[in-house]
Amino acid sequence: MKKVVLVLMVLTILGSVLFAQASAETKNPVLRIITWSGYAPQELLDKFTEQTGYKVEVTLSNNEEMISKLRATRGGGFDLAQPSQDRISSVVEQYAIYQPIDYARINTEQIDASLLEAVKKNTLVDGKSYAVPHVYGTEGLVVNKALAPDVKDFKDLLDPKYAGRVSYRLKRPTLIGMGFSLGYDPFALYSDPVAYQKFLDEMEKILIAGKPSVKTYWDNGDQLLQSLRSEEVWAASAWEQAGWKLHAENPNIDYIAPTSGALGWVDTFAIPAKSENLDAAYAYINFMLEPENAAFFTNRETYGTASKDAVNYLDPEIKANFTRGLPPEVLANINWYPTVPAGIEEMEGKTLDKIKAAR
Amino acid sequence: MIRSLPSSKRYRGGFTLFIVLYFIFLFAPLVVTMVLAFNDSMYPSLPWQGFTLDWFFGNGPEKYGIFHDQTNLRSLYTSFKVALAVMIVSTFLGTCAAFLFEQENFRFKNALYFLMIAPLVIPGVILGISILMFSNTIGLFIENHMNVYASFLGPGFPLVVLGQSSFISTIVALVVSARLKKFDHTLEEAAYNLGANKAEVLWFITLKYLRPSIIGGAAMAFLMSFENFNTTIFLVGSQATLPINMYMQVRDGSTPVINAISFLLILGTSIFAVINLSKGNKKIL
Amino acid sequence: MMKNRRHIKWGFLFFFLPVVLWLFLLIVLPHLELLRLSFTKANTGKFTLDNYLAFFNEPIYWLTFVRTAGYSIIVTFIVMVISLPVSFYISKIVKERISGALMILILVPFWVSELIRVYGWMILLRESGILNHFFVSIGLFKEPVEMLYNDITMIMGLVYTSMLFMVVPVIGVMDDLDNSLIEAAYDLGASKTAIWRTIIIPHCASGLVNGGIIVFMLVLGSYLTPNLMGGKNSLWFTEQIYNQIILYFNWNQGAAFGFLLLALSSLIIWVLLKLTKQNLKEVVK
Amino acid sequence: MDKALSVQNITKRFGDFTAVNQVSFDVEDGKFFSILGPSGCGKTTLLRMIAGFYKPDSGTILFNGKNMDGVAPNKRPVNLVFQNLALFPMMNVHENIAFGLRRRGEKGPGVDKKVRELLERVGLPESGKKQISQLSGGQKQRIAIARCLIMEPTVLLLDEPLGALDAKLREHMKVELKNLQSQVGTTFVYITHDQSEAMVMSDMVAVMNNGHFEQIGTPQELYHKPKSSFVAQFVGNNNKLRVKLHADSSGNTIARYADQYDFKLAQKLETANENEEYDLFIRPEAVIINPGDGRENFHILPVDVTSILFDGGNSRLLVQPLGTEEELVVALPQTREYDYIRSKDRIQIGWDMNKTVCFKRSDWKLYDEE
Repeated sequence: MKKVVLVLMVLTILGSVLFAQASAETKNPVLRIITWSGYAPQELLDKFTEQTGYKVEVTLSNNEEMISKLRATRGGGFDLAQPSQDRISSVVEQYAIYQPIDYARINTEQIDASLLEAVKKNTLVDGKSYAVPHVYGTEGLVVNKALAPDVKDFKDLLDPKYAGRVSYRLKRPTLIGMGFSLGYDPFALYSDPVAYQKFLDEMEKILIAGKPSVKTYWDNGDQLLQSLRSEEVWAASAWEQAGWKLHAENPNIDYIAPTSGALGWVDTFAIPAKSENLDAAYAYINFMLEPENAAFFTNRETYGTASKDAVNYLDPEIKANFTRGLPPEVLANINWYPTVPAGIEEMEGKTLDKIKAAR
Repeated sequence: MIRSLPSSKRYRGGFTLFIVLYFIFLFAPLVVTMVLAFNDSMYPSLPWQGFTLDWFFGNGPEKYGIFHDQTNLRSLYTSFKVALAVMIVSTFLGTCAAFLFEQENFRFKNALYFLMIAPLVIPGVILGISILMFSNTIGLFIENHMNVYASFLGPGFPLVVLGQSSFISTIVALVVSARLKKFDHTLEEAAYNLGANKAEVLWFITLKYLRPSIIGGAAMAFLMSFENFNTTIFLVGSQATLPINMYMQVRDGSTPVINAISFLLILGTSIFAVINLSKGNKKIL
Repeated sequence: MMKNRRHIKWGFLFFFLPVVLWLFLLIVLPHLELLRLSFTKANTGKFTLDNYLAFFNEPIYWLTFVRTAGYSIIVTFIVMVISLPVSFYISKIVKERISGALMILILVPFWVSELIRVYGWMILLRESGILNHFFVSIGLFKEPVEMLYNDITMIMGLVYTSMLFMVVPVIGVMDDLDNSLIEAAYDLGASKTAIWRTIIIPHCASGLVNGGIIVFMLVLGSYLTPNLMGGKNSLWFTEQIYNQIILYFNWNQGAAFGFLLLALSSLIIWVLLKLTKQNLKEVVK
Repeated sequence: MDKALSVQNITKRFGDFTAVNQVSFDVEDGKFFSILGPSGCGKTTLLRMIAGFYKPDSGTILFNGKNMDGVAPNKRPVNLVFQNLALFPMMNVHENIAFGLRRRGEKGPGVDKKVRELLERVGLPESGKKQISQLSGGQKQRIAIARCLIMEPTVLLLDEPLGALDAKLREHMKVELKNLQSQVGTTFVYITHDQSEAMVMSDMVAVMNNGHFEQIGTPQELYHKPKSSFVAQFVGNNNKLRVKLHADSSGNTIARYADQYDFKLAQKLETANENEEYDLFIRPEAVIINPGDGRENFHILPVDVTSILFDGGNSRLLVQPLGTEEELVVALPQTREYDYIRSKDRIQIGWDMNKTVCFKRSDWKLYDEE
């Protein structure tokens, strides 16, 4: 009998302590970040904690989930987010989930000025900007040159020659990349829903027709890397990071910028509307953009950084990646994502569903 | 046919073979997952690159073993916290429900009983989204009318606990009811007759009798919460539970640290299972 | 029992209030909110039928829906067919000591998160996976074959993940089956098939229906397995709900889908119960 | 002398059904009192009212003169041995017995001592550590009684506690229970449907039927002087002859059996209607086989022997009176005197008219119960 009482008491105490802790944690000097996998390497977090005393809690996510989560919390629950720059202004207008950035608190001279200006311009809502650039990259092709030498552009992924050896994501970048490579300008059609729908219908037909070449529509990085590494897949649309990672293991595999232009994205720092730890958030932004730290990140993840002087700290083979994969003529040809107007994603979603379900 | 009846050798052999295959089917993926936790490779797949314990104890820079992987450790801790809280909440609710439906009579009892078993036939995804939307609506209302930000109504720890408890409580209730049904009420009367008051009867007789089923129900609640994905995915906030966190990792490219976690989980639950079952609770469900 | 009137009230309320709060706050109201949202227009909040019309006007949605339901029924049926002999073996054929051990073995894998199990299967089945290695090395296959990403694999995965919830209830009823019934039938000259058809399966009906409902619900509402193992053609309805809510931010459409799934699952279970002349209240016992 | 238990005009209804109807009785201190009746007669309801689990609709219950109205079951000086014993399976023997004392707030070595004493008294020392499931039926019985006796109740109620035991053990326990009662001197109120249990153990027996008491008396009184048809049939074995009454010229009451046999009765009964049906009762052991002629006040009946039931000291003949389809039971003394009787023989039986009792027919059947 006494045992039961004891156990129950322990449980109650434990329970209440845990609950108390759960609620207390929000007041702790903790910075809650929602970001992409790999964007917050453990070494940098440790260093940040050491320098500032703030502990960091990382939640892995992607653009869509970031928006959904923040929408459901009405901009709370996290202190810092890292959405892509094209996914900010429309959700700010719709759900008001971010707060404007106080650029006075940002150490702007360590940021690439043109990138900063572009991001400021793209995230402008009611005269205020909502983001600071952090990482940029491109989506192009990762090709096993020995097995699929002829893949040069997104449209080559539809080639029946490579039946069952091709993989791409069933997400909007695929629609847009294919669009560019087939001679459309999807971004120009954004403003005209009717025309955009027409474009999507075209893409639907083309991608359904191209289904036999697809091994699987990858939707996680693991899946993509494994199938390319094992040579189950010969060509895929993916980020340069995947290509470069694999290139280090197998020189046959590399990232190729499509002839119609790679798709360029910029991931940013944005502060949720109900961030509870602004000081830490700003400190973290400045910390991550310090050249040394930014270079550490790039060396690890191989993505480009918005930190101006990081290039001085890059490993030679990482630098080589950039000169090989993203030379100036490729950079000039990049199709940068403009802001996504509301409603477009739903149209795209329907098209993607139809493609997936089609036989 | 059965133990006591004769049957041909072929029949018996065939049957045994079927069962052996079944168990291979059951355990193959687990064994593979566990073995690959010791693969000295950066990827959780073949080929075998040699044996290593790095995915348990490695401390960077290349390989972060599970014991140094802050994100995974934190999500493990979160899962424990959630499971413990769900266990407490749903054991309490489930036991209350068992008493209510087995021992009391009231109007609309049948309707309420039906509501109680409804979560069994509601897909977890729908429980998740409906609770998310409901709490969001309330949260918006509070925010707009009272100008207070009710953070506990957004995705996060409290919502995960409530969401999981909403259906786990039903399961606990069924487990406890099953035993309460067999309870001989003259035991209560005997205790009254010997001078016990209502509280003493509840504590010394009824609850004591129910103890195995309450413990069993609590254990089930803990495990079900620990591995829940479908409901949690919609309700989780900044603190991801282990299954959610693992899903995110698999999605974005993982290392055999996933296998190491799986190894520990399989080991842990197996030990737990054996202890629980060897105590004679044959029926877990 | 002679009860003091006030005592009855207190005891009753102690059980009644938590249960009612649970059922209303976590089940009834959220689903009413879900229903309300499914009938309102995104952003404007006006009444609309569009969310439901979108479902019926768009073949892709209801095709996914039909597909999901169809596969769920197939999976449930396969699970039933496999579970019967397995439970029979455990409950009636092996010695009792072994049967306890087998029971533990059966339960262990299911206490490991669904994600880990699916992950294990992926390691086994992929083109560069272990089974392919094995088959190629023994010369069965000339070159590796992709076994993942098709409907059959997905069905197998779903069978795997939901197996337990059939085996346990069926073993439960099988244990209650008096051996002497089988002996009597055997003694009266019944063949094995006749014994199965006339004695064992009818006796197990309640367990089968019970397990069937749980398996069906789990499969219908599962997200991970179809998502990770399914092929390039396979879209599961829960995925649609997830996509609507998480990816396209269209909560109202998602709510309508959620409600349709709920209606569908209720309908199928209702039909199943009618067909087997069972009653939900009895079945969940 | 004090009345340990006094029940006055107690009534309990469940909806339209009256389970206990205006029952009154007193039990003297230290007596073994039994309530005997078929199942469904209301005896369990009565017992539960005494224990306090039911609240009577009317009437009062007094223990040692103290009114129990409104006193909760856990506050009454009475303990109940349940039909299924209701031993707590989650406690061992010692804890079971000590349960009541602990609820009363007793602590320390005193409790252990009392438990040990009581275990010894019921003949089960050393079994304190045993689990309930390790006990045999008879041992459980004794533990259940010990658990109540330790409370030193004014009255100990027993609800058919021997019901679950097998026949041999039941015989044994009857004696043991009676001895135990006289040893401890506690007042026992025992309910049962088994007349033999009631007769063997009790000082006083109340026969209950349809919610009321038919008769209260010592076992001997009930057996020899039943006051109703019900008691005559329920207590002990009895042959029942369906008769019609009329008065003869000298005013004697004559019972006519099977339209051909006339039996003069010792009782005088009102015979308003010649067709009114009566039952004449005669105990099997009062029947004499082949009595011969010339006895005074004696009834003679020719019968065919249908079968001989040999059962040692309890052997009987089944006989069929000539011209009827009925069957009577006759005790067959094993004195070897009647060894010549064979099945299908025609013999005569007879009995002293003072050994019969006659009651108006009541539509009550003994054997559709149980």
